Amino acid sequence: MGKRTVIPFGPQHPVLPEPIHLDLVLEDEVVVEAIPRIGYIHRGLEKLVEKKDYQQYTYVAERICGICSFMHGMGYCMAIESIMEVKIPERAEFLRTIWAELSRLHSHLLWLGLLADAFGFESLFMQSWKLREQVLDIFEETTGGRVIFSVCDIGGVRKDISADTLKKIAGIMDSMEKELKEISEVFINDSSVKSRTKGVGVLSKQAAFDLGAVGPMARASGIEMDMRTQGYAAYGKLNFKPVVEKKGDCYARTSVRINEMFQSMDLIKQCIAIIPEGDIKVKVTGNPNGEYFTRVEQPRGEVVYYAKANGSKYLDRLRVRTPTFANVPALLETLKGCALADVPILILTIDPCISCTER
Amino acid sequence: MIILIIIGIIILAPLVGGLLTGIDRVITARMQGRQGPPILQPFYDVLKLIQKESIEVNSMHRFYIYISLIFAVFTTVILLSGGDILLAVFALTLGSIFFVLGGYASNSPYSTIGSERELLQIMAYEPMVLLTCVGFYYADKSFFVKDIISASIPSIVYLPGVFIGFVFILTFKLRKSPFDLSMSHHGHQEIVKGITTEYSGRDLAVIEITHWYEVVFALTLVFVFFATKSPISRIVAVVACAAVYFLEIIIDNAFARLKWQQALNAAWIVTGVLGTINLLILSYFR
Amino acid sequence: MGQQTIKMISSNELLAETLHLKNEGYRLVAITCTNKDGMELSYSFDKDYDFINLRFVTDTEEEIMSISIIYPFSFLYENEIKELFGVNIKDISIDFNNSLYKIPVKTPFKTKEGEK
Amino acid sequence: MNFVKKSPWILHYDGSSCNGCDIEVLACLTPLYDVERFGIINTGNPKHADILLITGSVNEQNIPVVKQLYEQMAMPKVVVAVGICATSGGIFAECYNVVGGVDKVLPVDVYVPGCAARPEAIIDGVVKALGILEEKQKFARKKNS
Amino acid sequence: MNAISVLILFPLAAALIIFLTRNDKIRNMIVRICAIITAALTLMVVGLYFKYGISFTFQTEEIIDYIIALIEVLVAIYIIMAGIKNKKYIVSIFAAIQTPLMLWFEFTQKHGIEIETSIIVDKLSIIMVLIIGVVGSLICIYAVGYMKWYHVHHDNYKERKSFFFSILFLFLSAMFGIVLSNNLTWIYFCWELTSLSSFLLIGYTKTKEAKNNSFRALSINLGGGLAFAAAIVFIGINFNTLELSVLIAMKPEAIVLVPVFLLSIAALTKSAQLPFSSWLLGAMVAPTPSSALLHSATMVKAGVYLVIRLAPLLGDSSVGKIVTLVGGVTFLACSLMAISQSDAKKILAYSTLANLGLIVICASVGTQESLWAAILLIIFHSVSKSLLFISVGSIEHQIGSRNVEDMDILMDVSRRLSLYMMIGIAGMFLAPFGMLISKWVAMKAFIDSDNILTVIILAYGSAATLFYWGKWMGKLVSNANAKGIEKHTFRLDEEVPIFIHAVLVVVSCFSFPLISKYALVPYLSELFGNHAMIPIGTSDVNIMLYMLSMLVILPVSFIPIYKMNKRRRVPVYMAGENTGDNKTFYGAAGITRKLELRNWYMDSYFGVKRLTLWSNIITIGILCAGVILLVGGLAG
Amino acid sequence: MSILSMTKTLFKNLQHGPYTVLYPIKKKESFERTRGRIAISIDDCIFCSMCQRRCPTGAIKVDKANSSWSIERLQCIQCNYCSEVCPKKCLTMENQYTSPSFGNVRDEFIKCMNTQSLSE
Repeated sequence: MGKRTVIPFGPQHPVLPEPIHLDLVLEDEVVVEAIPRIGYIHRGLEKLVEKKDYQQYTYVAERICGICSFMHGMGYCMAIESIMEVKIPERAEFLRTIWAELSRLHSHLLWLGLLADAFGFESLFMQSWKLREQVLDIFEETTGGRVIFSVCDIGGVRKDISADTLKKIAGIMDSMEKELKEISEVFINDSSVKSRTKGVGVLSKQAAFDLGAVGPMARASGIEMDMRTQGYAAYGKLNFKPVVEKKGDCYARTSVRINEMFQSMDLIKQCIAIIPEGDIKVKVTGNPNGEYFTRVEQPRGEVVYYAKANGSKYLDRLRVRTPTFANVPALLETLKGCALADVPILILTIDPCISCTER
Repeated sequence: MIILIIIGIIILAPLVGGLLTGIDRVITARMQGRQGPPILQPFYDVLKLIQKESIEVNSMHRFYIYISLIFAVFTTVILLSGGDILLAVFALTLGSIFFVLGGYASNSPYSTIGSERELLQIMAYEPMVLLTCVGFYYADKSFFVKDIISASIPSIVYLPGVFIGFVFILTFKLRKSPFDLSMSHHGHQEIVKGITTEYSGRDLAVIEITHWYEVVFALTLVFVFFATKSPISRIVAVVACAAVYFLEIIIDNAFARLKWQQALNAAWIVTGVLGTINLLILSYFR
Repeated sequence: MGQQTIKMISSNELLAETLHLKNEGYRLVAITCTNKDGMELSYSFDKDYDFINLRFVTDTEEEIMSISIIYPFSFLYENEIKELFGVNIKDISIDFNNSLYKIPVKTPFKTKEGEK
Repeated sequence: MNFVKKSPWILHYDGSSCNGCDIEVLACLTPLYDVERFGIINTGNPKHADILLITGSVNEQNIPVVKQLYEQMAMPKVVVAVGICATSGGIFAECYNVVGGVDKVLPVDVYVPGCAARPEAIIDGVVKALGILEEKQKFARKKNS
Repeated sequence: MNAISVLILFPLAAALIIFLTRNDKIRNMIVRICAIITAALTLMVVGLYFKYGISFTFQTEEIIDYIIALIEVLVAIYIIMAGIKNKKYIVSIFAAIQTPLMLWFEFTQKHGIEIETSIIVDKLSIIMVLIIGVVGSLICIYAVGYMKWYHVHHDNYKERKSFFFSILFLFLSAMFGIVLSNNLTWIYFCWELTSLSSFLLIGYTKTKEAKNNSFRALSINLGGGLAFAAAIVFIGINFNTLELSVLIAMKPEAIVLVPVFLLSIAALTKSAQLPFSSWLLGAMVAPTPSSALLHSATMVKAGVYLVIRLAPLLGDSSVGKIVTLVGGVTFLACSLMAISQSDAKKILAYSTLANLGLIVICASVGTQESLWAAILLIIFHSVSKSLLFISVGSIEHQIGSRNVEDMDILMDVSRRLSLYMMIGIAGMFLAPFGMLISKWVAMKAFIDSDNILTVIILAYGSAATLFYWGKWMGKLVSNANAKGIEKHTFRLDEEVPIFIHAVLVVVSCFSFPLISKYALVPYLSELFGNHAMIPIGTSDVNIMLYMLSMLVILPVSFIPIYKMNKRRRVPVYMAGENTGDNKTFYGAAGITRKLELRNWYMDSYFGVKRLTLWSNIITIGILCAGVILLVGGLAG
Repeated sequence: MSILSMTKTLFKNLQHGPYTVLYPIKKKESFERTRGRIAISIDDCIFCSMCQRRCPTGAIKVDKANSSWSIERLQCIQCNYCSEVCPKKCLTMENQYTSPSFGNVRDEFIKCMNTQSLSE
């Protein structure tokens, strides 16, 4: 008889916000083998392009994932706009950037909270989510939704942000920066937190590349890869550099995300400073015909939208390669040899979005 | 008379324990910037659990936690009626072992892992608990609580190191972060709810009440460190208990949960350093 | 936005081309299948934002070699395409045997709305 | 006294939701909404829970999971469907892998609409569920006596 | 005195008869009867001599000495031959040194040494006789049932049952000899006989492993024997006596400490203390009854018995400190190492080592309280441990494995066996049971004698003890269902001894105040010349008896509750993926997977290899320090 | 090494008091744009069915014959698309969200009569 424990982990499990299943093979508490099973959230929404027209599909795309809802909407709209060769107004580009960065901010704060929760630091979780509520308030004020914004549209955005509100947002960013510093101090310096993240789930630069990791996962391993540098939306007019760390462990990933939050705040302030006046939307008529790959940097990493249209109002094919899908192999790699107590941290460390992954 | 006292202890101890837990929850909530539940919430929880249906996974697993409760009560009675500390500790260990067996008996994955971790925790804190008893004996020449608290000098004067070590392992006993590996009071843990995963209704209420007794047990030991025969010291001791409890709440809220390796290392090293040095010095000057 | 090159190949060149790209230091970004006049498979690669697609058209009969020997993590994409489109991909390093998503409908993307 | 109302414990399961409602359910726990005021604890364990909160629609894979979780809860218990997907399937109702709302497999007691459901709505829903919980408790007692 | 000669000689005769009986059925009957008679004899001797004890010497002592010398020579020749045949020359060398040494002493130096009392029956030896007689005969009966299926399961071993049984009885006789003799040469002779029988029983299966292990056991024990022989020669030449009681009555001067140290070495080897412990672990290849009898309940106790006898000389002396330290290291290291084991017999072996270590500490500290604890430990340990061993033997029969991990189905296979097993384990470490009472007193004794280091060792060791017993118990209570396990009959021959053992474990706990009052306190009072006190207060004893009664009554009182309160039964929580039978779940790729729950072993912390290496180095260091101290003492 | 680095924040919170909005007692004020639920000023409606066609979830039913407009509250995803495409701008998004219910809610509005809601 071996000394190996075999247990199911998920789909319903308190540390998992989303259903995913792992067969964990343990020795004492060391994970020897972790075999995943997904499909609990698979809806088959790519197939919906045949039932919803390309305008309606914007709303479906937004609901691929409730966390980076805006990014999905934007990615989809950009793909269609590229096919239809629509040039959207500059103000819309900036507004999109602001919302996108706010989304990143909220997503990373959410992630920080969940990470804190994963290692049993409840008060830190509460602090992160308390901070996040401020971002959600901005969302609600500017778009009307806390989670799903429904502001991105093919041809621009549906709602404008007034100058007063923009100023207010800049103010909130300043005050948030202070509060974020306070909690990031704990994430970066507290020794009990460090003992749970340092050296956990190390992914070397080579491994990250070989496993096709994207986003903060890759950046924490020293791969400088950030789609925003390609200058879509208003990013070309902004001044920033991708955040890169070398160690490739959970600690590095935490610090990448924390620094990205500060970066996002900075980007938002830059946007507010130079946002031009003007229209927010151009009218889009006709049906798309052609194909295009859009690549957008989501909070979780690079997302690829592939749209193929045939001139009718229904698309031929929409394909979403989400960042979590690309990061799953890296996760499985890091799970091997970790401790059971690290499993939730490692699952979280890729910032999984299973509903994106399975669509 | 003795019987009346014993009955009094049996009834009052969980009330105090429950109230403390309630206060704990409120303070914790406030520290996190939340409103928090009513102070009597733990009692509501337990009463609700008693009213609910109890389901079981097999016929045996509930047996152990009832025994565990009985021994927790037993321990508290021994301690509060001035009995032998060492015997109380042994009885409590017996209770804990039965609790662990309850986890194993369900043969469910997370309970079993919880039991394993609980055993590890017991192994981690047991040396310090024993050394605390030894310390009392060194300081006051007796294992009996009634003798220790009627000494003229409080034991804390002789046992500062042991006291710190004891407060350290109290975190295990009170199931506070960073040492709440086996069963966290917070909802989200990789082993679900550890040993208690399979218990529901009345059985879960029993586990909660057992915990209340344990809280009282733990704080009584803190009390014993400070109490002497003068009444003022008794008040000081109660204040010290409150302070220690508050400290534990802060620690709970300011630490990530550690892994078993770290917990075991920390507990054994603290025991080895603080407990041993304190006792060595004490035995040298004796 | 960077370049978007689409390079048409034939299905039996796939492994050689992929290996070539791998040696050049490209990373596999995605494998996409589109059901239009047969199954159109696009393998997307990226190196420093340089985006290359290998594309060929096949049907559900033809056996396609898995590229999981070159890019091990391609098993997820390939399993998905196999399950949803019914493309016959063989020798996937971790083969879920059409139970990645465990869907009640068999190969839902194989038929198109209205063509049923 | 009926104490079920005073300490409802929740089991949250994510059917196949987009995460929108999930994070709103979690947001209920955080300082701004703090449902622990009502004695609500997110247990994550069916055996301890009184209320099953389901977000997202059900599909072939998670139907047995949902059923099992429901079975493993102790009486009295209620099911609250949170969000449009859980109540009707929502925008994904036409997808091939979506069976529909949760009421296709479990007796849903309270429906919380919204896409995503707002924390306030979720609190309202849980409070409504408490009433049902109390009813069920009374009913069970009557049956026993 | 006749009763005593009968007690020693009867098992010898029984061994001879059994060896010559070839028919299985008849032999089994004879074994049972002889065992019962042995037990009866034991009780009789205890009854006769309990109150006052006696000491006497035989008239025919010289003849006995010659017979002994003759047998010794024969044994030595046998061992030398066996050593040469199997290329284990170290054994031959040891035998070739010590026997001529003893013969030389016997025939040249011994004249003029008068032995006043060669047999002493006091409270301590009565307790030992009781343990040997009762536990030993029960194990002999058990062996009848055990050996029946042993050869059915292991048909590749040659059947030598008559040999096996006769060695068991031979051994009993030798053990009686050790604890009753006062004459050191006699003790030495019996000592060597036990080593020999241990060697023969370990090698019973004649496999390569068994052979190697048996020779290792023999060589280490002969090494100890050599020390013993040297001690005898030293005593005989220097003090002109061969009586143990005379030696003990001396003052702990440097010159006296030399033989004491040598005897302690002999005791440590017999009790398998580190660094001499490897033989006991190897001995686990022997059939379980012999492990129960020799390697836990009795033979290894001979070592600690000797230490207890020597206690007045150890006390504060340097040798005492050395022995305490060795015992302490053994206790701690073996308790920790037991955590990393999964083979039930290995766990029992490590636990035996640890507990022997504890007894050695208690005995060598040498205060009244600690000796009280040491003797109680011997009693409780013998009963509980042999219960555990024979239960494991039967479990192996029932479920076909003695791995602890496989015992999770035991509840299903045999509820009774698992109950016995639980009683045994509880007896080893839980609160109101014997071992813990003794540990408690030991602790108190260490504090009172200012041995703060041993207190700390005890604290850590007990914690580790808790862990491995706890997880084993956990496996026993877990309700995994045993489908497809072929159930075997639980023979009466096996069950009766197990049952009596279990009863003994509980009864001995209830009656320890009596044991203390009537045996220990008088013995210790006499030994220390003052009035000894029972170290535990009456109120505490009462509370403990309450606890014990609760543990007995509570399970019984639960039965009606179970009958009345029926509940809805649901499957265990498996994150929603249970297939419904509590054994399997839907795993990845839709495959049904078996749930497996295993204990922790924490090899990186408690791995045997590393710990053994370090603790061996430390103990060898301690012993070397002892030698240096002694030499220094002699010089100064 | 830094331990207890969270303490500062904890005490700050303790001193500040709870941040909680005591929801059922006190309400958090909603923003002007908050999307709660769709309302119709039925008198302006011309029953063009534009909203029904564009609604991504098919929650809206328009019956020209009976001049009724109805919405399944449990299907509406508050995307605001209907009110954007409405040629008469008679659909508006209210701030107040639909409250939870025990069953399916279908709000039906019939022209010429006052607003009336039926629950099935």
